[in-house]
Amino acid sequence: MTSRYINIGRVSELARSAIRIIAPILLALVVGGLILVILGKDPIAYYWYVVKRGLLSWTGFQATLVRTAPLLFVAAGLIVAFRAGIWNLGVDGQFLLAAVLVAAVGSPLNTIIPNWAMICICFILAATIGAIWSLIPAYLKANHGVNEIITTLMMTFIGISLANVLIKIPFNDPATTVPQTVTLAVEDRLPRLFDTIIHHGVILGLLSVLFVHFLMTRTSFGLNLQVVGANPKAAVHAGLNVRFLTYVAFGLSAALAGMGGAVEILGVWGTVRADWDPAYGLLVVPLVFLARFHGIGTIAFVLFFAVLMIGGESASRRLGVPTFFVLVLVGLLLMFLAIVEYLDHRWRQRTT
Amino acid sequence: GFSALSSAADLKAIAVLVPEQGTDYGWNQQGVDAARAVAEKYGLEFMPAEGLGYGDVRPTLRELAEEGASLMICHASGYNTAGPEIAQETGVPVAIVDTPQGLVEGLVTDYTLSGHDGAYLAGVLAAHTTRTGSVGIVVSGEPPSWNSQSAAFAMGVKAASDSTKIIYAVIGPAAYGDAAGGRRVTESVISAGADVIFGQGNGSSFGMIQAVETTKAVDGGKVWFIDVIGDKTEIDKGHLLSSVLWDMVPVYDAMVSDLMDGTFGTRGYQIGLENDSVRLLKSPHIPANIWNELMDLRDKIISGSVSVDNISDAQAVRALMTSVDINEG
Amino acid sequence: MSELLTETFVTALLFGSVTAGVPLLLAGIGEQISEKSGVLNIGLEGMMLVGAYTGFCAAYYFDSFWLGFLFGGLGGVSVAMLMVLFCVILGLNQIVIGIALTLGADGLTALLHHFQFSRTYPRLSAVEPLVIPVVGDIPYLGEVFFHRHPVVYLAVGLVFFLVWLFKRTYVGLNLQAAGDVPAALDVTGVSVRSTRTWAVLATGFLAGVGGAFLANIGAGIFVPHMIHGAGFIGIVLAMLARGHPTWVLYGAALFGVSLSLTTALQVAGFNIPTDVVQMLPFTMVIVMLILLGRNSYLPAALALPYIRGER
Amino acid sequence: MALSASDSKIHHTSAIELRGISKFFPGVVANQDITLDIYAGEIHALLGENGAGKSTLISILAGLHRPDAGTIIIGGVERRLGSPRDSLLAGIGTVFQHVLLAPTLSVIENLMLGGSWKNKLDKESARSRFAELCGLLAVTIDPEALVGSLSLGQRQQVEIMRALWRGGERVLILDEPTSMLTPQGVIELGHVMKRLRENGVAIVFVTHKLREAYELCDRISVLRNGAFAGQINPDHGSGMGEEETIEQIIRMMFDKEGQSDSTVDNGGTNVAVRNVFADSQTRSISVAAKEVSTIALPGECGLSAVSFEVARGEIFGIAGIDGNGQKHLAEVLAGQRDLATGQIELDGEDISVLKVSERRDRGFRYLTDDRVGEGIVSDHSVATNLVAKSIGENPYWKYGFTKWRAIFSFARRQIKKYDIRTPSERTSIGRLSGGNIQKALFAREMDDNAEIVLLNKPTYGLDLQNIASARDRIREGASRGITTLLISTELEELIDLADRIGVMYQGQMVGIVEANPGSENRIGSLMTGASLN
Ligand SMILES: Nc1ncnc2c1ncn2[C@@H]1O[C@H](COP(=O)(O)OP(=O)(O)OP(=O)(O)O)[C@@H](O)[C@H]1O
Ligand SMILES: Nc1ncnc2c1ncn2[C@@H]1O[C@H](COP(=O)(O)OP(=O)(O)OP(=O)(O)O)[C@@H](O)[C@H]1O
Ligand SMILES: [Mg+2]
Ligand SMILES: [Mg+2]
Repeated sequence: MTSRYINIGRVSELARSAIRIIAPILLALVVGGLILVILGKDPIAYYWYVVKRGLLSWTGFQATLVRTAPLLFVAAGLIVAFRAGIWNLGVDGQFLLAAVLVAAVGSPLNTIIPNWAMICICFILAATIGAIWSLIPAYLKANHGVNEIITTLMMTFIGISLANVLIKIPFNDPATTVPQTVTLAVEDRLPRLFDTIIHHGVILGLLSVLFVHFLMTRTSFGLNLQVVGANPKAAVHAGLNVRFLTYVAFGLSAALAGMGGAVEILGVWGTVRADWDPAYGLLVVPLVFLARFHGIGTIAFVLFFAVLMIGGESASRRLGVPTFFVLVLVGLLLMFLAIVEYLDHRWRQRTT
Repeated sequence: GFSALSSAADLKAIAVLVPEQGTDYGWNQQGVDAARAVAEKYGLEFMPAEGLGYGDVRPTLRELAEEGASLMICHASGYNTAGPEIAQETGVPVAIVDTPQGLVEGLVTDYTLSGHDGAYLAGVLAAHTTRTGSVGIVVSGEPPSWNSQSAAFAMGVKAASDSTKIIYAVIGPAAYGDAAGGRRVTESVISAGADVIFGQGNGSSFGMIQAVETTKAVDGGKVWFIDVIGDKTEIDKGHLLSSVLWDMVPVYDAMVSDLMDGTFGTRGYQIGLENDSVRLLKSPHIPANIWNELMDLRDKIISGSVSVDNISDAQAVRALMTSVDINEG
Repeated sequence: MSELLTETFVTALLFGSVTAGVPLLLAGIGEQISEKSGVLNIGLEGMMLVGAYTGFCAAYYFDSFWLGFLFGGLGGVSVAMLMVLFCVILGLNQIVIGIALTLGADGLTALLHHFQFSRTYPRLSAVEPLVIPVVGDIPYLGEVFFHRHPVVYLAVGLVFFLVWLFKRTYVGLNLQAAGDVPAALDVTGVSVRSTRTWAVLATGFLAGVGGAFLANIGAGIFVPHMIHGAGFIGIVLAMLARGHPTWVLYGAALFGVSLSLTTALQVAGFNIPTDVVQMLPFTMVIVMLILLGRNSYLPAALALPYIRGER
Repeated sequence: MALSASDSKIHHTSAIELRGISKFFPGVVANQDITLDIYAGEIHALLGENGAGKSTLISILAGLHRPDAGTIIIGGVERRLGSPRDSLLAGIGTVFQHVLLAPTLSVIENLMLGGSWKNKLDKESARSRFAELCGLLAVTIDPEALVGSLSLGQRQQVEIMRALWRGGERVLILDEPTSMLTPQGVIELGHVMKRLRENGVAIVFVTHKLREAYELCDRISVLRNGAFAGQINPDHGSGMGEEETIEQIIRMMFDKEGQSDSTVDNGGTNVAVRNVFADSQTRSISVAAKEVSTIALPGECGLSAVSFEVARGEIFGIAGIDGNGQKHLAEVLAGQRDLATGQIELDGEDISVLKVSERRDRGFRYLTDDRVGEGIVSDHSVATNLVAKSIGENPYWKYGFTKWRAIFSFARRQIKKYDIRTPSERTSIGRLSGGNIQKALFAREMDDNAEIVLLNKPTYGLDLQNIASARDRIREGASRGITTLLISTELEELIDLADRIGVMYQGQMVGIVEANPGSENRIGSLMTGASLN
């Protein structure tokens, strides 16, 4: 190009971004630490317990990995939607309903067909339920341009209530006094890796994120979705079938969220209790944004926050800090990480 | 690993897991305090795990097991799937609630707490106290333990005076912490005529109390509140007529001793009037004569001459309420 | 049941609906302001929570509902300031910050409650209503609508004030332009930043007052997590209203009524699970959307940070 | 040059003095040490090729960008233009290259924007003000119409009104204001500018039409590669005729001798008018519109029974004042809009129901005039945008897998071939200069498989060298047998390129005229509907 197009080297990009990541996290921890000090607790001890339990101790680390499984599926779903410019904030409803149906059919099926078949069917079922639950928002967006933030939020509210109705009436297990579905026996759940408590769902979760990352960044289908997401008018102009793609993006996203529900039930719970709503979406949505929809980044963030959840619970218990503090810490970290994202983004812009 | 535990020496620590902080003058607090008391009694280490919420407690259970808990009390109906699983996995004895059929020798025991006998007494008390001829039941949700008490309360009311109306209202799903909802619903119930409110619900019960304190009964008079599980006398403003107190110390105590005798998991545990693990709170607002009558009734129940059936099914509970009769008629 | 549904009872029900509706109304119109200016404020729930906490503290310690609302508003504003700093000034991702603020506020208020109130659970006395003469005597409605704390009248008045503000003032024009094509506002010499700042602060204040109302008048006490999703309902209402404050009013009314409908049905003895009734309002809205199928107007630059000169 | 500038200062008072202004963007030096005086009461043309840095300089004057170096002196005192407000307060009014209006606000509301929020909205006085400005610019626009419903040309006029509305009492800056205007509109604008000049307003005028610059402007400054390349005073150009002057400008702009005739002379006097029209009957009809009508939303201009036929290899011009149905016509032909009645034929086959992609497969190409709106995905890379219309097709996709390497190298080739000025093929296209975006779009449509190309204002925003090359490509394509439909508001261009010209007026094709220099007036009267009444 012309002489005036300067070439800025990638010099020490790693170092820079490393600092960019570390500094704000430290800041967040310092602020959190101050709160602990005010509560008269020892911040260092607290953080040490968090790391020790969530990361360093083998059993704790297993717990962390297990916790990531549903988060990863939800994240995968969100990556698809967000890259396609669809703000699917309804993953929780899709997740929960799928979970309920999986729990309801899981153990009955297991009595009539082999375990592996039951598991496959449950995943397919979960995906289908999730997709179905995204149908109305998809229709309203594709055909009437109704903003999906509203509709997906509402479908989640409805979904949570509906899940309760299902659990309390049709799927209620008469054997238990508390309203919950039948329970899938431990040995019939997702097989575990070797003799750990880590079930295969964790691996599936990782794969699902990597898969959608590849799908969205390395295939024509993904690029089509991205174009639709970035500028629908341009998509129409380029001759893309925007409606169809919208349905597909919604369906895929919700299906993955639903499979997240399946993994949580088949891997950990074996049953769903009335009024259960882990609301993983609320945590994963910001993480996916922070990773700028990048698969690897998302995995890293999910792992980080899983450590925090598992470790934080333990640390709070040991130091007698109310568990609410973990929420505060999560909030702080998200905020400061948002600053990381921002600085990093600006810097990238300056270099490309 | 339960034979290893069959002598007192091997008992080291008791852990108790509760969904909210043990400061609610109710379910969580009673559980934590009782476990602490028992731990002290036997000189055991006490491992409280509060505010775990209703999510997955398996990680916490595993960790407690690792840290050498000899008994893990899962003090929430939400934990009674996870509890036994981890007991099997780790071999550490676990106690769960509301699952009488779930006993496993040496590993899993159950304590199904229901203050229904006490609630029956409360119902009688309410029937004697009401001026308007209507009493109300407000619950935050419909778990079995709530239900059985609602039913018993209703039966008590009817037993004392058949004409008394019983107004039943659930705040809403998962409304355990919905104080505003508690107040709103209670106010409606009061203005539907009730002047005695039997309230069950954790955070939301403070909303109910608030309503009772700030709303006049339809006759312009004072509204009374009957609480459950905990003793809110400390924070009462003169409306706390009574409370169906639950005392879990005897239950946990029995568990520990069974653990020592190696009989753990062979029987479930209840609370009841006989050992005062269920009892009515005697507030100064209860006239002596009524109190004596209640105490007689208590003895009859203990002796079995009066029996209160334990109804825990939501539909059955609603069937007992006045409004439904009217509906059917 | 007929004998149960007395005037007092029906009145109490409707009274309850209004009480339940007002926080949604305040939060909803608040959200609408910042959305008009292009800021999608997902932190509404957090602002309400903090408002509920600070509002309750003020009302309790100063023993004044008015101060309660004032400090509730300020509590909301304090959260809104973070939103302004991060999203309007730095231009960080609004959804991330919004959720972060909500989670953080949830934890923090619960924490404060734990150390401050969890042994005493202080409660406020009943609020003294300001009875509007004449209309206050109308059977049923009189008490429901006109035996109220003045803040209720203000909240409703605010709706119509906003209608006027949006349509007839520069502030309204600026808000709309800022949410639509910020650059178009910027080049006319009006700072997009301060437009959005003021909008978000206004949102914070209203959400805070809404939270305070929920705590002080709705419950009369503060307990953790007490907002219970009202903030998210507020967001939905604001978006559904497509820029019409009056629609938020209708929406809030709908929700209020549906809430006490639950109670009414139970007290009347209809055996409908509460969950089903809870689904009603949203289901109604969805059905309406499908039937009317009008595409929802949302500001073009909603949730997009504005950086001057950015290409 | 510098000399002429300094000595002329003696008898001119400077409205604005730029001293060593520089502006750097990621990977680009947009302005480099620019020193320039703008005198009060002059019309000062700012010329330069696409990407030369004109808009950037203007953004700096408008307070949208802070210069990285240099100072700005206004009325003798150094001023810091930190925000658009500062610039307005300094008496600078600006018309931006890409229209900046709020589509959901009405015209009048857009014009009122910017009053202090403390004052009350006074629509009445605003309307009267609006009326007189309409008179001044000789335009008729409904003040209550939503800007979103206006044609780009009308929007540009609103934009000009806004610049006159407030600010601009010292300096009025117009960045390619005529790009979307009709000849008539340009003339009116010229009158306005002259009148303002009489009142001592300094006017900075960016255009790519050298003749405009020559006729209107007192002085002409040229930017090249972001730096000041020189200055000319047409009137002082003692003895230097128009052609010479333009020669000299071109030399400055491109740092080379103006080569082919068409490069120098974009004045439409190109004699080589190909006359395929005569024998076009004998040739096969490539595209035909039959009684095509569309449904128009309020504010739009639909089509009513438009019919025409275009022979293979013919260049069919479509003239008309902007907003007379060209948009609908283009979209209907491209398949982006359903037609209400009538049909469209491709090689005699009815394609009315075919989708955009299907028409594309048949070799149909559509270059939109809504560059930023629907042309590009602005935060995706130049490379992605270059292939955006052929996603999934070989050779850049195999079995649906993207071969980014291939795409990037293809992009690099296109960038070279079409001389798109960008730091790299990975730069997000939105950051390119207006003209360079246009080049990229042009490159995307003019691929080898194109058989029918529909070009909507293909050269708007291009500098004349690019215009020249674009026109050459169009001609060359036609000679290869590509059927070309050329929508333009510039008669000169149409007459230069087209074989026949259909004239649009209020959604109808009011006439089809053979294109030769003589037919200008005929077309002009058709465009204004004069010939109808
Ligand atoms: N005190 C305020 N209350 C409400 N909105 C305000 C306030 N101050 C500013 N705004 C909003 O911010 C926008 C931009 O602020 P800005 O400072 O540019 O206002 P302005 O029009 O310049 O008035 P002034 O400069 O006199 O304050 C205003 O148009 C208004 O919408
Ligand atoms: N905000 C920006 N970010 C990055 N690069 C920019 C930005 N604005 C301008 N540029 C770059 O600066 C250079 C000059 O752009 P500018 O728009 O000033 O050219 P121009 O003379 O107006 O061209 P045209 O005649 O096509 O409008 C271009 O290479 C463009 O890519
Ligand atoms: Mg100002
Ligand atoms: Mg330009």
